Amino acid sequence: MIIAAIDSYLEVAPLAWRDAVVQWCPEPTQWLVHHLITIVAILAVFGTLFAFTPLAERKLLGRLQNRLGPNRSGLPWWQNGPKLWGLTQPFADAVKALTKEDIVPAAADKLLHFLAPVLIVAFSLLTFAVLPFGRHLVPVGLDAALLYFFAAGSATELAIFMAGWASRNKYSLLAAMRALAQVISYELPLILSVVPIVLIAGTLSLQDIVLAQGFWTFGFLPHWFVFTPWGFAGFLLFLVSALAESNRSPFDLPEAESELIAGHLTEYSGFKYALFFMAEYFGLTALSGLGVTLFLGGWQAPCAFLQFIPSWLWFMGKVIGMLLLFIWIRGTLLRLRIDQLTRLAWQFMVPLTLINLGNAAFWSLTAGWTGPLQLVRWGVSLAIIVIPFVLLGRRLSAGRHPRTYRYAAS
Amino acid sequence: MESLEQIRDRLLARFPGATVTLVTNPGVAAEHSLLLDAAHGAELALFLRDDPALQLDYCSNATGVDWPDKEITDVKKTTVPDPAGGAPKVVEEKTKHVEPGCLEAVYHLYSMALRHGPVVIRLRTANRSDQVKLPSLTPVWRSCDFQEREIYDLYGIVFEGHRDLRRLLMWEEFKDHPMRKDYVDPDDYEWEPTPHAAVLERAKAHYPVPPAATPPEAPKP
Amino acid sequence: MSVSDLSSFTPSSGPTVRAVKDPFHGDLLEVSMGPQHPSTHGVFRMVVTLDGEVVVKLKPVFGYLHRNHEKIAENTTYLGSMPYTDRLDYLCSMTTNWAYALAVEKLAGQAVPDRAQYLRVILAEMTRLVNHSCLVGFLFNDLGTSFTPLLYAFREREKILDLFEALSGSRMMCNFQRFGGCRVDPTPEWLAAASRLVDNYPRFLDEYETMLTANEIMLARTQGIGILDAKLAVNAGITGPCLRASGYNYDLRKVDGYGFYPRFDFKVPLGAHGDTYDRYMMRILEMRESVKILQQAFRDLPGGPVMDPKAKIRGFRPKAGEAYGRIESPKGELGFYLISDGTPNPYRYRVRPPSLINLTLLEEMCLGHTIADSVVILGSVDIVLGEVDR
Amino acid sequence: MSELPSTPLPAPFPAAGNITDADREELRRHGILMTSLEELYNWGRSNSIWPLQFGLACCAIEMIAAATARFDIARFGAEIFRPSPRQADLMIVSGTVTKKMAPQVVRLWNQMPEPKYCIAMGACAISGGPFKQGYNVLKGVDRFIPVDIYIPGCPPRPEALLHGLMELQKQIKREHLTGADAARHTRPEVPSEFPIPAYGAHDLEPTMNPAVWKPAPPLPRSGKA
Amino acid sequence: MLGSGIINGLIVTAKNFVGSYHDPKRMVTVQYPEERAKLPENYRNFPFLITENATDPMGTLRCVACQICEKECPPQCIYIEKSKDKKPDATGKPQLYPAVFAIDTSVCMSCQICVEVCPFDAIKMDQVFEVAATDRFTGLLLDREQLAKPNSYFHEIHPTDAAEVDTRLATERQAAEEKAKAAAAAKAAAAAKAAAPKAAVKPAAEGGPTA
Repeated sequence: MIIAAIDSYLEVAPLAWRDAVVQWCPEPTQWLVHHLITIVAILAVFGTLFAFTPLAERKLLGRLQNRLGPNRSGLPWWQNGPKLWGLTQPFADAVKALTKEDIVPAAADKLLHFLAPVLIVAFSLLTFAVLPFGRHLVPVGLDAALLYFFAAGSATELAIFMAGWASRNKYSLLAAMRALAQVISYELPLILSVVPIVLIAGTLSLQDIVLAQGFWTFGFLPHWFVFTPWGFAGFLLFLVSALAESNRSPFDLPEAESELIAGHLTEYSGFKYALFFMAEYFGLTALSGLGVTLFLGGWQAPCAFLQFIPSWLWFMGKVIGMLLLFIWIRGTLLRLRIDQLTRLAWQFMVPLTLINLGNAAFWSLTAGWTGPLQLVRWGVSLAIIVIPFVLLGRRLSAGRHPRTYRYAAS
Repeated sequence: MESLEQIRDRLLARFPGATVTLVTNPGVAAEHSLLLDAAHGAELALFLRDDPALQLDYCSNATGVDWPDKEITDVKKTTVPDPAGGAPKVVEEKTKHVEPGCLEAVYHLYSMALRHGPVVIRLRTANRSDQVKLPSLTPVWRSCDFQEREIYDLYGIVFEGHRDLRRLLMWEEFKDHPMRKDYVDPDDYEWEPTPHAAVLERAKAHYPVPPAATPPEAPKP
Repeated sequence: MSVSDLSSFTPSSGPTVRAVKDPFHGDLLEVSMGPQHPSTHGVFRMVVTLDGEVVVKLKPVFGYLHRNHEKIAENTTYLGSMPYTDRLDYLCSMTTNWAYALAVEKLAGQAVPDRAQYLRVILAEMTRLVNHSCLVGFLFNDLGTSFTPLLYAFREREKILDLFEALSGSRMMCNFQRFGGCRVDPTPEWLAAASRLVDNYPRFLDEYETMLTANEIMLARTQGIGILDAKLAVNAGITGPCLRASGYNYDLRKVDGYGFYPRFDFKVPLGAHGDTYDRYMMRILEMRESVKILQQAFRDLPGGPVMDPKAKIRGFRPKAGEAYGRIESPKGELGFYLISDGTPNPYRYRVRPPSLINLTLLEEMCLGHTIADSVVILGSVDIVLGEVDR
Repeated sequence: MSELPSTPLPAPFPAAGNITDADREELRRHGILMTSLEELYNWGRSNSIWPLQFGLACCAIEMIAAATARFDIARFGAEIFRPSPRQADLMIVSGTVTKKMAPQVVRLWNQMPEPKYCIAMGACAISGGPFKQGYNVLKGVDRFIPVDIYIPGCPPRPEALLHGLMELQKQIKREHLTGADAARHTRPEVPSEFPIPAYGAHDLEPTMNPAVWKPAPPLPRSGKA
Repeated sequence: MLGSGIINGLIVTAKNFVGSYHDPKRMVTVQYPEERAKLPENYRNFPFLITENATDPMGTLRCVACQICEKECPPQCIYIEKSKDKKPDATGKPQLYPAVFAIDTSVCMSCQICVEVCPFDAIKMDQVFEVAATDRFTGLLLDREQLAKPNSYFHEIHPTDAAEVDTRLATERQAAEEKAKAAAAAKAAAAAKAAAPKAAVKPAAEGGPTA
């Protein structure tokens, strides 16, 4: 009983705190304070998450590579104090970035060069407005939240193009062109991969989509969309598209360190560079949040009896899990080439997402099948997606396979 | 593989106008070489590459060697009969002459197909100053491409028929040919902490003039 | 391969370049990659002309690490050049040492004891392991991994370097070979540790291959990219794994049989396509053969001195003459051409650098591929700038 | 032996120690706020030294080795090797600087934003090292750009590079933002960009930058033949 | 199937990640400067000079200023000036000593050739590598006083080599002493004979190892 009380309090705690502050303010400013607190809260939470994601990335990559990663930063003002496992590393980086000289190349387009990092952060932050962080925590409860998310999210690529164009650097220009090709190619599979969700859930509101996943079979098998054949396929397709949209390895072509120095970032120094860095991780976090919302049950607990843990903790946990998955992929994979990247999008991802849409339609039509028919439903649905996957995959990798070699004895 | 003498004879038979000389190597390795004349160098090389018995399809190494002008003292001994009827006298007459130096391009050829080699061929320029042209063997063996550019850069041999004869290692504005024996490197010496021999001599020019009075620490035991 | 089709081949005709201004395609973009670029393996520079992302012209520019090795060696004694050879190909100092020692021994007619010959094979093959695993790591870096394969390769490299350090005193600059043998005799503990390491090496290779050889992106990025024709390769003097990846069987360990290589049972892997993937696989397969050679060498290592007692360290003056000694270094044929005039310093000292000559066909290999592929092709050729520019 | 003149050199390899109490007192005199700011600032910069991904020769391999698992320069927060000079704080000159390369090195240094530091790693970068007498070898990178830490060795072990990095961290932690001994980057009159030498017919022109290069005072020696 | 290679790769890196927590083979970082890997005995960095007696380092340098290392040093980083007088060395023989002995560690390439050519075992390779300095000349140009290190230090860093050298030197010393004794005896005998004073002209102890 007490647990339930604490739980229900924790669930609404952020809202309650906000309301307490808002009530304390004079009446005419209440709406403003209400929104400001929301914005500040989002910035604070995800800002902190942003601070630690690169650290986690550096540590995790270190572990993948059999080393430790940053662990010696310690504290300022306490020279020989504890090293704190390097947890203060992001703050050292921030101090350094803030105090670094800002160089604008003489030949650069000064205005665009300045605007690009500002815009990219702004656009990537806008997407957070519609994500349902918890049962009661939805900053803006738009009905067409999904559309808004994609509209705001794809604007970041424009900022990348601005950065590449404004820098007047050949590498930056190449990167800008790559970024455009990449975003145009992957916008389509990204959106198509989430259309099945809209089809099944029957809504564009993210909160309603989460609510549609809030059931459990026997109390511990969650009805998340990822646990259906079409949902799983959709999740994988979404994951690949999200990697491409956020320019992460193996699709980090605009940055392509080994080819284009630092791509569109080549001419950015100091805090402007940090802003790009920030935007990359904000974008990644937002896409993880969307993936979690759409496929992994959002803020829903995986088992019914785990619901006592506040929903926003579940959401954050799942987002962090997704981020770690992205980092793991980055630590393993190599980069595609630009033509292969676009070919993958148009010849593989788009057909598969379309087929998956049909698959979802089938799933939705056969919602009434029960008993042994349920098995048929699963089998057919699996076949609908696996067979095209194998066939398209074969076509995509035609003629490329590990080889055997001959030896000369002399 | 045939001996170098046989190859020479075959070359001479095939190209009657050419001169091919056998240069013996006195060392332990006894890798003798063939000196080809510059005028026929390219044809001779092509023959060496395409001859079915030789098939020297692979030019492993191409390099330059600088042979500076040498002052040679000849000692000429003449026996002068003593007019007085005594024992004939040996008169030594010393004459000095300058043996003109040359720049030399050396190629080490192997056959990958028949797995034999090396056949060493050499080409010499007429002198070291103005007549430094040699035929390029890059059209015969592509592997000479960068190596001939390097020889041009470091020794100053001009290879005629090379498709892209630019300096390879030094910058374009550079004027000298630093691998020549008489090259003097630029004077960027200063006070050297641990100099000796030639370096000390070069560095000394940059030492401050020692004060006339004995410095307090100068006298070394 | 017949010779007649070689003579019809005209290497002087350069690659075709779309130089005309084509209103349909717009202008060409000239990009100077290097000398400071993450993927040029040092201070190599390529002036690349791009049509979109496609390379239509590529001019390599050398000399940014030209540190006058040959000139310095002509002013130094024969022994004094030995530590400089470490710095030629600084990833594999043991083989460069050996190549130089081999050339001087040929020049001076110096014999080498059996144990030293075996030791040289052991160290050269361990160097091959180091070089190839590092190369593969760097290649994957060029392909866009976040250093992970490189760091796995360097993890293994450290183990071998520990052995080199315990034997010769330095991790990279071993300065180990002498004219007439080796400087230090390894202890039994060292040999046991080395043998253990070699026995465990295939496990690392297996893990490495599981991780990347069958990776779909890897296959897509390397197969059919940078194809090198065998005939052209022979004419251009390409040697080592690059040549063998094109299917031409020419390995100096077999051809010249220098050292004690004829005593070992090993095979030479050959590619069929001559593309980047074949060049990568040649390295992996050669490492597996190297492990076999090493196991035989540890088994058969004879006793005795490691240095010819008649060999001279100081006051070494070979008879006047010249010699060209060459070995199969991990990068290709590494040769030393020495002319002695009987003085303590060589009259002419020349290094035949495999890295430089293997770059002869870089432009041909890169044309028509994208800029992303050209860095990978460069990576698969395996160059070390210390040797390219000397 | 006592009659031999004592050497003008200080103790071997003077180690740059931690902040001493005297230093702290000095800091206090600047005022506690300034000191705190200074310490925060110095802490941030010293723990986030991103080197330029820039290898010249043999030492570059040991520099890479310092970033690998055994030595792990990441522990110091310095594993982010930035390929673009715009984002780098530290230039590790790792290897022989040839005369052909020198203009590029100076250009890269000019492209780096302040505050920037330079480590000359290895004999060649310090003085030309074993290749000192070569016609195309610059006798030390400090003829054109200011060097903060010299790490001798040929090549230095990766641990030696880590040691050099720690020395640099200590040096950064001792810097002041104001006062007579303020750090180089805080003083506008101190140049941050240097003239780039041009390729000449025989040598670089000029062969050194007198604003940067201070040749050593010759030691009293008898000067043998 | 498409993707299997990628998944295999992910499994390998995951194995390494998990292994980094429990398997020392997959967590190879040595946390310098707190932890240090043991340097092998053969490790060499810069040369140092051996003195016999730590209390009088300049008086007991083994170096006799023969300048062989200076000549053989490939990068020419050694500078020696001979003394004008002679001092008795360990065997009591009068020898020259280096009045100036400088090594420029900013040029030294750690090749060990000076050690190999030294006939007196006077120069050996040190193992100190933490030598970063802020000044190129005052920090990196080492003179006699900075280079001299006692024989006990040599034993500490290269025990095998040092033991060998000590045995060899001991035998040489013994041989020299015996020779000196024999010579002295001969001299005494000669003096006793009081004839042919020229026999004593040749100093007996000059047959030691020279270049």
